[in-house]
Amino acid sequence: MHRKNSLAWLIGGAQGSGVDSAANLFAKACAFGGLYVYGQREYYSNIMGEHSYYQVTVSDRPVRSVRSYTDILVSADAETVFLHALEVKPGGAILYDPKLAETPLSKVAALEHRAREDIHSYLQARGLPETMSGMLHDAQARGIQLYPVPYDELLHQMMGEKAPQLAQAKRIANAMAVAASCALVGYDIKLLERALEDIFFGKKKVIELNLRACELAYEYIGKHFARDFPITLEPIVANESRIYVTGYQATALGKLTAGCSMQTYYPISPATDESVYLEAHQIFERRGEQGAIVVVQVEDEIAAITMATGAALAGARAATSTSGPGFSLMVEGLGWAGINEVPVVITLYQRGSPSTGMPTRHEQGDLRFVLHAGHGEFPRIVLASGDLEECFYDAIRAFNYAERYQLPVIHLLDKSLASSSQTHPAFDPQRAHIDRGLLNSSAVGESYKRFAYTETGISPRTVLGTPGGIFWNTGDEHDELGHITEDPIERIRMMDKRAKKLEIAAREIPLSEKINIFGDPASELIILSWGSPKGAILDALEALWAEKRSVCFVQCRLLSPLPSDDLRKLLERAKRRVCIENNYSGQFAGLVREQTGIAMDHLIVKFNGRPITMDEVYQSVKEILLGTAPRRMVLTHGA
Amino acid sequence: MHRKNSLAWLIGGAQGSGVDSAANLFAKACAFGGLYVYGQREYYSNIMGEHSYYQVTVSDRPVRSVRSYTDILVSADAETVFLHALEVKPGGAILYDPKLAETPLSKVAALEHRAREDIHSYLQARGLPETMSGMLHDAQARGIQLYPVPYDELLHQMMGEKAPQLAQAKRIANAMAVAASCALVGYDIKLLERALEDIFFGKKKVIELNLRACELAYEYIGKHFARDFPITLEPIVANESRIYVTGYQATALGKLTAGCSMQTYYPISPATDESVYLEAHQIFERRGEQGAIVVVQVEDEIAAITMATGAALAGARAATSTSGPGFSLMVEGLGWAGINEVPVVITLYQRGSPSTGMPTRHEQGDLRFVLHAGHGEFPRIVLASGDLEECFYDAIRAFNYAERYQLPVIHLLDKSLASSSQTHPAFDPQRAHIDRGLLNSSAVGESYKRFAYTETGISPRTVLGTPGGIFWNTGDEHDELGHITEDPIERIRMMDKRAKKLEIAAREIPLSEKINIFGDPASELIILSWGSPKGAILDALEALWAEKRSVCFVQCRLLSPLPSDDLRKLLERAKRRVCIENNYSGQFAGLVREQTGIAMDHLIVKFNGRPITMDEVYQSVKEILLGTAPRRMVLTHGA
Amino acid sequence: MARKPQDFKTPVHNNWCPGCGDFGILNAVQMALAELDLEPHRVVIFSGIGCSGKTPHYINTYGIHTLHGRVLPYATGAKLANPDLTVIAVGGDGDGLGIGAGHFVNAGRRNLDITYILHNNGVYGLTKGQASPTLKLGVQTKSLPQPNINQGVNPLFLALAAGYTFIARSYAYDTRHLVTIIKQAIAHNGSAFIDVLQPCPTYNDINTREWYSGEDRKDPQTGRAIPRVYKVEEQGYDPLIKPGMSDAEIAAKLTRFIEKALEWGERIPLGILLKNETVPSYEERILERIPFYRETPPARQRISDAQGRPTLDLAKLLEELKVT
Amino acid sequence: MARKPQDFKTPVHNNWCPGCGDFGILNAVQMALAELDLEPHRVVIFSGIGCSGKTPHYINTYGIHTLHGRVLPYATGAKLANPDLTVIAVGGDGDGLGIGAGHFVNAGRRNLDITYILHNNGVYGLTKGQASPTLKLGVQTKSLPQPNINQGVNPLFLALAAGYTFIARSYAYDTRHLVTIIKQAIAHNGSAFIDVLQPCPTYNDINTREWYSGEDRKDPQTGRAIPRVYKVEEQGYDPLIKPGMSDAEIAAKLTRFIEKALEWGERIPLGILLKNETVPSYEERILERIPFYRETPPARQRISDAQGRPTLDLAKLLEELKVT
Ligand SMILES: Cc1ncc(C[n+]2csc(CCOP(=O)(O)OP(=O)(O)O)c2C)c(N)n1
Ligand SMILES: Cc1ncc(C[n+]2csc(CCOP(=O)(O)OP(=O)(O)O)c2C)c(N)n1
Ligand code: SF4
Ligand code: SF4
Ligand SMILES: [Mg+2]
Ligand SMILES: [Mg+2]
Repeated sequence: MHRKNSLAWLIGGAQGSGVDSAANLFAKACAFGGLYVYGQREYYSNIMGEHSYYQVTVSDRPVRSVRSYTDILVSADAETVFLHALEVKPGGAILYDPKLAETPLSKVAALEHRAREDIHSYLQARGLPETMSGMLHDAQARGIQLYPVPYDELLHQMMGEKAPQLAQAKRIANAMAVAASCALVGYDIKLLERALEDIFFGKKKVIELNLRACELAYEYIGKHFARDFPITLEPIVANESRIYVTGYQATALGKLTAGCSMQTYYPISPATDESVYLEAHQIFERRGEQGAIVVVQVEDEIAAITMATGAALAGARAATSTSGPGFSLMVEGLGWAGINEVPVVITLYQRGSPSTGMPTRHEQGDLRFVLHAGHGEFPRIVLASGDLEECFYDAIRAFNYAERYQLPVIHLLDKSLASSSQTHPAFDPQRAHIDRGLLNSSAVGESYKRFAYTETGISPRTVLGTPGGIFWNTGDEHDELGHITEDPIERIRMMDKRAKKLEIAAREIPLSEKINIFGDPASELIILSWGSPKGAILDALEALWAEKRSVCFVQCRLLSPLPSDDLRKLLERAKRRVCIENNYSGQFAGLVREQTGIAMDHLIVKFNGRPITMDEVYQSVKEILLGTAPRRMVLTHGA
Repeated sequence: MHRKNSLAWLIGGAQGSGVDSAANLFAKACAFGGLYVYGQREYYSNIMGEHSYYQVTVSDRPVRSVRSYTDILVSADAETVFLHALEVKPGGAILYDPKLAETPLSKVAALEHRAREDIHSYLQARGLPETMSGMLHDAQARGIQLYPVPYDELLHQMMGEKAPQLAQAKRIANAMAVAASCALVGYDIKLLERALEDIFFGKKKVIELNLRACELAYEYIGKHFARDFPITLEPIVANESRIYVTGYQATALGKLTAGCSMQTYYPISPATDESVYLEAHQIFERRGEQGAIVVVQVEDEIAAITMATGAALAGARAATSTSGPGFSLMVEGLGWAGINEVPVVITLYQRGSPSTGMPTRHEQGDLRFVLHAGHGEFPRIVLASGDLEECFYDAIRAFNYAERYQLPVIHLLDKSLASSSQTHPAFDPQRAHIDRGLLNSSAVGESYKRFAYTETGISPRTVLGTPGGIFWNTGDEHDELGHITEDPIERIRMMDKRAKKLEIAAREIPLSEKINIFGDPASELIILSWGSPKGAILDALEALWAEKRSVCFVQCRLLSPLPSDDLRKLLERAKRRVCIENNYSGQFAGLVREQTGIAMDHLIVKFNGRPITMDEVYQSVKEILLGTAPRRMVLTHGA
Repeated sequence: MARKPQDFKTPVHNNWCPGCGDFGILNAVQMALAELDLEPHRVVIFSGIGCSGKTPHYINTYGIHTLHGRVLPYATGAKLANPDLTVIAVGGDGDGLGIGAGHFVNAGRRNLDITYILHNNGVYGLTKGQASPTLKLGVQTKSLPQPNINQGVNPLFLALAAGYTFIARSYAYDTRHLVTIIKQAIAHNGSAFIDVLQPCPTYNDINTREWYSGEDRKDPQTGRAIPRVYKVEEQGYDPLIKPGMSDAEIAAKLTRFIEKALEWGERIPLGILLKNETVPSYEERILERIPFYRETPPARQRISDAQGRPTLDLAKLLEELKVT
Repeated sequence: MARKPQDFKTPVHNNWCPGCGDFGILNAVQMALAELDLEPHRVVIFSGIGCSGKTPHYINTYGIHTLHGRVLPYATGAKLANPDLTVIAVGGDGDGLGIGAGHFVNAGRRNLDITYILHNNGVYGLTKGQASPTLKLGVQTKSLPQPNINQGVNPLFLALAAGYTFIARSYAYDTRHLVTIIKQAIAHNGSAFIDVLQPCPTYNDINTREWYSGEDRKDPQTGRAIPRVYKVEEQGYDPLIKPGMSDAEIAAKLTRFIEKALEWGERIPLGILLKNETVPSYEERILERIPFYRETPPARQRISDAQGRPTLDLAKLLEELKVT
C-alpha cells in the first residue's frame, strides 16, 4: 500500500556521533518542503558512546507526537539495529552500514543488561545468529527491506586519501544516511541542500563536503535498489511563515518576549539548554533600542532561586530554570518568595525521577511536589504547557501572573517538551500582552505599606530603589510594613490576605487559559490530561474521530489554582473518564478527585522514561471504548 | 462555686526572666502531689525580653490540653496583665507586683502593634487609664480577685543588703509567685519544696534561698488576703509510677529505646531541644554494657539528612530532627534515601510557616509537603503522633518501619507536642519491640544483589563492611546490583518493586497503629483529626460525653500509606463529619477526600500559631451539633 | 543637608539582649550611611537569619531579611538587577560560614560591588548558643555542654581563598573604627568583607568585651587593661594591592596578610587587611558582554510600551528558526 | 595473597569519553587499594554527581554514588557510624567546590579520617562543559560561548583555610604518582584532600594533557617538551607539620605551602603539600566524649537482644523525670 507524505523515521547511534545533527538535517529538509515535522530526541546521561536516537514524524498535516513504529530506521551502529529493528513496520526499511553486519551482540558494549538478555533470547528462539545480521534477517523475514549503504567506500571514492578522520567521517556518514533516506522516499535533494546550508550557515567547505557525500549516497540508493519503497515524500506549499523550533527555544523566546531580563541557572538536564540559548541571545533588539538579558550561572539551585528573587525585588522580570533535583533545592527559597509576595518565575523541566533518576529521560512526576513544595501554606500559580505554542505563550503569562498576583509562578514543562522540535506557525508577539500588575515606579509617600491589606489581597508594589517606597521583607510572618510579627490576629489577617490573591486569580484568569476542550464534552469518553501528552492525544483523537469514536479531550493547563468547578462540571456529565499521565500514580487524577470528588474510571500511565506515543493513546483508548481495559493501564513503548 | 483539683494557671513575663522555670516548678509541685498536669509553653523567636507565657492545667483526672481561660494569672511584668487579663475567668485571680501597677501601656515596649491598639481601644472605651492598673480595675469589675505581692520588699526583708541582683531577683520572684499561687489554692508548701529540690538538684544554697523566699510569699498571702479563693488543690494518691515529661524528651527517649545510635542535627526551633537532650544523655546503660549515641551538629540540614543516611548505610539506626525550613532543605536527600531504600528516620517538628514563619509557634502545616516532598515518586512512611505517649512509642516504630520496609520514615510532630509537658505513666520498654527487617549481618556470597526483585519488593539488606555483601547505590535508576540503568523495562520493574513495599506495609501494619477510635463510630458526628489536636479533642470529648452528646473521634496516625479503606468505611457510615486541624486549608481533609472520595461536612482550622484549646473544640463541635456552624470555622484563641 | 544616623532609624522595637554587640554594628551602619550621605531609598540592607538577621528592621532603608545562609545570593540578585543600589549584606557567623559557606566562597569568585558584614560572635545566638563555625576547637562557652568538637574556620583566610578583594576586621564596640571600615568597604569597587568581632554576652563568655579589651591582663604598672585587639593601620600596615605591582610585591602583600589573618588570642588585628584593586569587578565583566548594561540593567529595561505590548523584536530572533 | 588492581574492577560498562583523565584516577584508586591490600568489603567509595561520579560503579568495593555536591556528608556519616571502614570520597570540581563548597569547608573543620579526591577538570563535564569553579577568570574553553566570568578558586588554598590536615595535588596521567599520594592520603589519620588535575579532552581544550606536559613549549635544544607539572618532593619540599614544632617553624611551613599553592601556569607543583599531624582527628575528639566509641561505634551497638527487646536501660533515664 502506497502512502504519501506520512512517515515515521528514526535514526540511532552512539552519543556524540552526530545523530542529532543528522536528524535535524532530515527534519529541516522536510520542513523546508512545507511538510509538518515533529522530532523527539532520546539520549543517555552520558557524553559519548551510549545509545541515542531521534524520531522524526513527517506529514502533510500537523503532527505533534512520535509513533510506536518506524518506517525507516537509520542505523549509525549495530546497537541501533539490535534495539530498534523490531519497531520497524513490515514494509519499512532499515538503512545500515554493511561493514557492521557481522557485529556480534556480545561486542555491543554499551547495551543494557536487560536488553541484551532479551535480544539474546529473541534470536536464540528463532535460531538466528547473535549478530546484527541475525537481526536483519529476522527483519527481512518480517517484510522489511534492507538497505546496506557502504558509507566508507563512498567517502573514499569521493575523497581518496583525504578522507576525513573517524569522528568526522561518522558525522558525514550520518548525513549520507539522511540523503539515502530522501532517495528512498523520492524526496528532492535540493531541499536537503537547503537544510545543509541552513545548518552549517556560512561554513562553505563543510556544506560542500557534506553535499557531495549526500549526493553520492542519494545516487547510490537510486542505482542499487529498486524504486519500490511504498512511502513517498513530496514538498507541499506552506501558506504561512513557519518555524522549526525546539521546546526550550520556544520557552526562551517566550521569556524574552515577556521582558525577562535576568535568568539564573545551575546546569542540569534537560533545563540547561534553555539558559544556554538565552545566553547565546543575551543581546537583542527592542523597539528603538538594544535590550539584554543577564544570564547568570550560579553555584547551586539555592542561589539560583534566591538570586532571581533578589533581582525580582529590584524590579527585573526574573526567572530561573531547572529540573527535579534542582527544584528540590529551591523549595525553601520558593516559600520565602511566597510569604514576601515576590513575582519570580520558575521554569521546571520535569525528568525521570525520583532522585537523580533518569536525568535525560521523560516524566511528569513532579506535579504533586510543585503544588505542595515548601513547608506551610502559601499561594503559588502553577501552569503546565502541552505543546510548543503553549511553551511560548505560557512563558509570557507566567510573568504576568507573577506580577499581577505577586507570587511565585511555576511553569511546568518536561523533558519531552524540552527536546522535541516541531514545525509551527511563527510565534506572534501581537498575541502577547505584558501586565505588570500594581507596580509603583515612582514616589509613593511617607506611609507606604508594602503589604497593605486590600480588598483583593493584592497590595501596590514598589521595587528596591523607588523613592518613597521603602519596605521591609522577612521570611517571618510580618505586618503591613513587612516587619516581623508573632501577633496571632495579624497572622490570621496576613494568611487570609495571601490566600485571597489566589481566589482572585481563579476568578480573573479566563477559562481559555485554564482548560482546553477538544471535541464534544458529551462524548462517550472524556480523556483528561495535562502537559506534554497533549500531542499524542490530539494525534490519536484525529484517528479516533476518523473512526467516528465519541471521545473528548480536556487538557488542564492551570494546575494551581485548579479550575475545579469547571472540571467538575465537565466530568460530572461524562459517561466515562480516563486520565492520561506520564507518571506512576496518576497524580493529576488524584488532584482532581481531591478537589472535585470525582474519581476516574481509568488511568493510563507511563513511567518508563519515554514519552507517550500516538499509537499508545489510540490503542488504550480503544480498549477502554471496547470495555476490555483494566482500571489502570501501564504503557511501555520505547527503547 | 467551689472547685477542687481543677485549675487553669498561667504565668507570663519577659523571655529569659525565668517564666519557664517557675511554671516547671508549679507543675512539678502539683505532679509530686499526684495530680495530673499538662503544661504548654509559648514564646517568641527571641532570646531576651519578648513576652512569653506558660499555661498549666491541673486536675485529679488526666489532662491533655490547655484551656481558653485562666483561673490564676501570675504576671511577672505589666505586659502579661495587658495581654492576659481578659482571659481570666470571673472568680479567678491575678497575682502581680504592685510596684508595676502604674506602668503605662506606652511603656510596654515589646507589645505588638495590633495588641497595643486593641488594648488602647478597650481601655478607652471603658474610660479606664491606659496603665496596668486600668486593666486590673477592669478585671476586678469583672469579678476577678487581685493579689498584689511586693516581691522586692519581701526579698529585702529576708536578705537585707544581700538581696540578689536584678536578674536573679526576678527568678526568685517568679518562684515566690508560684508559692503565692500554692497559698491561694491551699496547696501544701512541702510539695513545692520537693519540686525545688528536684529542679535545683544538689544546689543546696539555691534551694535554700528559693525556699525561704517561697515561704515568705506563701505566708504573705495567708496574712494579707482572705482565704476565699474558690479553687483548691489537694494532693491525691497516685497508684502508679509517673513521669513529668516534655514532648521532645518523650521522642528522644523513644529514639534511645529504639537503638538510635546516631543523630545529626542543625539547630532549629523547636526541634533543637531533642538533639540537645540526646547529646546530654549520649552515654547510657545497655543490658550489661555501656551504650552511646553520637550526636553531630552539622553545617546545614542537607548535611544532616545525607550524613544520617550515610550512617544508616553503615548499619546504624540513624535519625535527624528538624523543623520546616530544615526539612525544606532535606527534600533532595529524602529522595536519594527513597530510591536507594535506605532506612533513615526524620523527626519533623512542624512550626508556624510558611518560610521562616513563626519559628517558635505552633502549626500542622507540613502534611501535604511531607507526603509529596521530593521530585518524582518514591515510597515513604509518614506517621504522626498525637500525644506524648505516642511520641515515645512512635519514635520506636519509626525505626522499625524504616528497617522493615527499607525506606525513609517521617515522624511528624509539632511545636505543641515539643513544648508541652505532661504527667504520664512511666514509659514501658516491655511494650517496645525492635524489628530490623531483612538485615544480613554476615557474608552473603558472590552473587549478592542489594535490590533483588522479590515477592514483597523488599530485598535482603547488607550494611557497609559486610563481607560478601558488597553493593552499589546511586540516585539514578538502577538495576538489582545498584548500578545505573536507563533501560525502560528495568525502570518499570524497579518502580513497581519500590511501590510494592508500601502496599505490603499497608497490609502488615496493624490497624491499631494506623487509627485510634474514641467512642462509637455510629455517633451523630465523627471528628477526624491527626497529631496534636488529639489532647484538646479528648478533653472536649469527655465534656461532650458528660452531656450525652453523640460524638466519636477518629485519630489517624499513619498518614502514608493512608489507611484509606478503613477511613472510608468509618466515614461512609457517619451522619456528619468534621475535620479538625492546625492549618489553613484543612490538608488532611483534602487528603482523605483524594483517597476516599469523602468530603467533610465541616472543617475546623486554626492557624494563628497557637494550639487548639479544649474549649475551642467543645464550643465549635457544639455549634456543629446545634446546626449553627458554618462549613469552615477558624479558631482564634491565644495571645 | 547632610543626613544624620537618626534618619536611618526605624521605630521598630529592638529585642536584642542588653549589651549585645549587634547594637554597635547597627549604630555603625547607620552612622556610615549618614556620613556617606546616602539616600535611604538607594540603599538595601540584606540579612540572613539569626539575632543579627533582624538588623534591617531597625534601619530605615530598604531592608530584606532573607533566609538562613542565603543572604549573599539574594543581595547579588538585587545588585545585578540594579547596579545603582548600594547593597549591604549582614549576617551571623553560622549564617555566613556554616550553612552559607558555599555562597560565601562562590560570591568571592564574582567580586560584585557589595559589602558583607559578618557578625562574628562564635555562637548560634538565636538558637541558643550552639558553637558557630568560627569558634575554636576545644573552646567551651557557657552554652556548650562539652568543648567544641570542630575546628574554627578563619573568616579572613577563607575570604582570601574565596577571592574577596577587600578584607577587613573590626570590632562591634569600637564603633568609630567600624564606621570608617564600613565606609571604605562601601566605597570599594568589588566584594568587600568585614569580619566584625561581636560579643554575645548571653552565650559566649569566652570572647567577651572584657576579653577583647584585655581586662584579664592588666599592665602590672599602670593597672590598665592591655587590649587584645589592635589596629594594623597604627603599625603602618598597608593593605593595598594595585595595578602595576610586581608578582613579588603582591606575594609579599599576601604573606603579610596571612600573618595577620593567623594572629589570634594574644593579639588580634583590626583594620583593612587587604584591598586588591587589580581584579575587575563583576560589573566590569558584564560590561564586556553587554556594553549598555550600566544604562539599562535588568531592572531598567523597557520591556513594554504604554499599551503593554512587548518591545522585543521577536521577528529577528525567529529569523534563524524559519523554515517557510 | 596480595590483591591485584584487577580484584577491584567490576564488569560495568565504562562510558567516559576516550582519553578522559578519569580513567587514570580510577586506575590509580584500584592500584592503591590493591597495593594497600585492603579487603574490598571494608572499603567504601563515595562519589558526587558528574562524569567523575560514576567512579564507584567501576570499583569492586562498596560504592555509593550520592547526590550532586553531597559526597562529603554521606561519606562522613558512614565513617562516623563505622570507623573501621576505609572511606574514600571522589567527585568533580563543580560537585565539590561549586554546589558542595559549604560541605567542603565544614568537613575540613572536622578532620575526620577520610580521603577526598577531587577530579579537577575545570568544567562541568556531565552537563556539557560549563565553567567549573576552578576555571580561571577570562579563560575560554571550547565549550564556553564567552570567556569565564568568575574567578577560579584555588582548591589547595581553600583546603588549607577549611582545615584539611593532608593536602596534596596529583595528575591523572601520572598514575604512579597518584597511587603513591592516594596511599599516603589513606594512611593519614585525618581529612586528606587530593586535588587531581584531570584533563577533559571533550570540553577543556586549555588544560589538556599536552598543556600539562608542556607540548607547547619545547626545549629549543632537545626538542623535548618542558612539562608544566613538577614534583615538589623532587625539590626537597617537606610538607610535614608535627607536634613539638615551634610557631615560627609552623608559620614557615604555611608560607611555603601558600607559595606552592599559588603557583600555576608556567609551573604547577605536584605532591604532598601539607601533612599536619598536630591536629587531633575527629575520632580522637569523639573518644573524649565517648571513651568506648572505637569498640562499639554507632554501627555496632547491640541495640536489642535475640527476642528483639531493646537493651536500653530506660528506667535509669526515666529516673530524672519521675514524679510519683
Ligand atoms: C534552614 C534553617 N535552618 C535552621 C534555622 C534556625 N536558625 C535560626 S537562627 C540560627 C543560627 C543563628 O546563628 P548565627 O548565624 O551565628 O547568627 P546569630 O544569631 O549568632 O547572630 C539558626 C540555625 C533556620 N532559620 N533555617
Ligand atoms: C542538584 C543538582 N543540580 C544539578 C545537577 C546536574 N549536574 C549533573 S553533573 C553536574 C556537573 C558536574 O560537574 P563536575 O562536578 O565538575 O563533575 P564532572 O562531570 O566534571 O566530573 C551537574 C550540574 C544535579 N545532578 N543535581
Ligand atoms: S543571644 Fe547573643 S547575639 Fe543574640 S541578641 Fe543576645 S547577646 Fe546578641
Ligand atoms: S566529558 Fe570530560 S570529564 Fe566527562 S567523560 Fe568526557 S572527557 Fe571525561
Ligand atoms: Mg553567630
Ligand atoms: Mg568537573
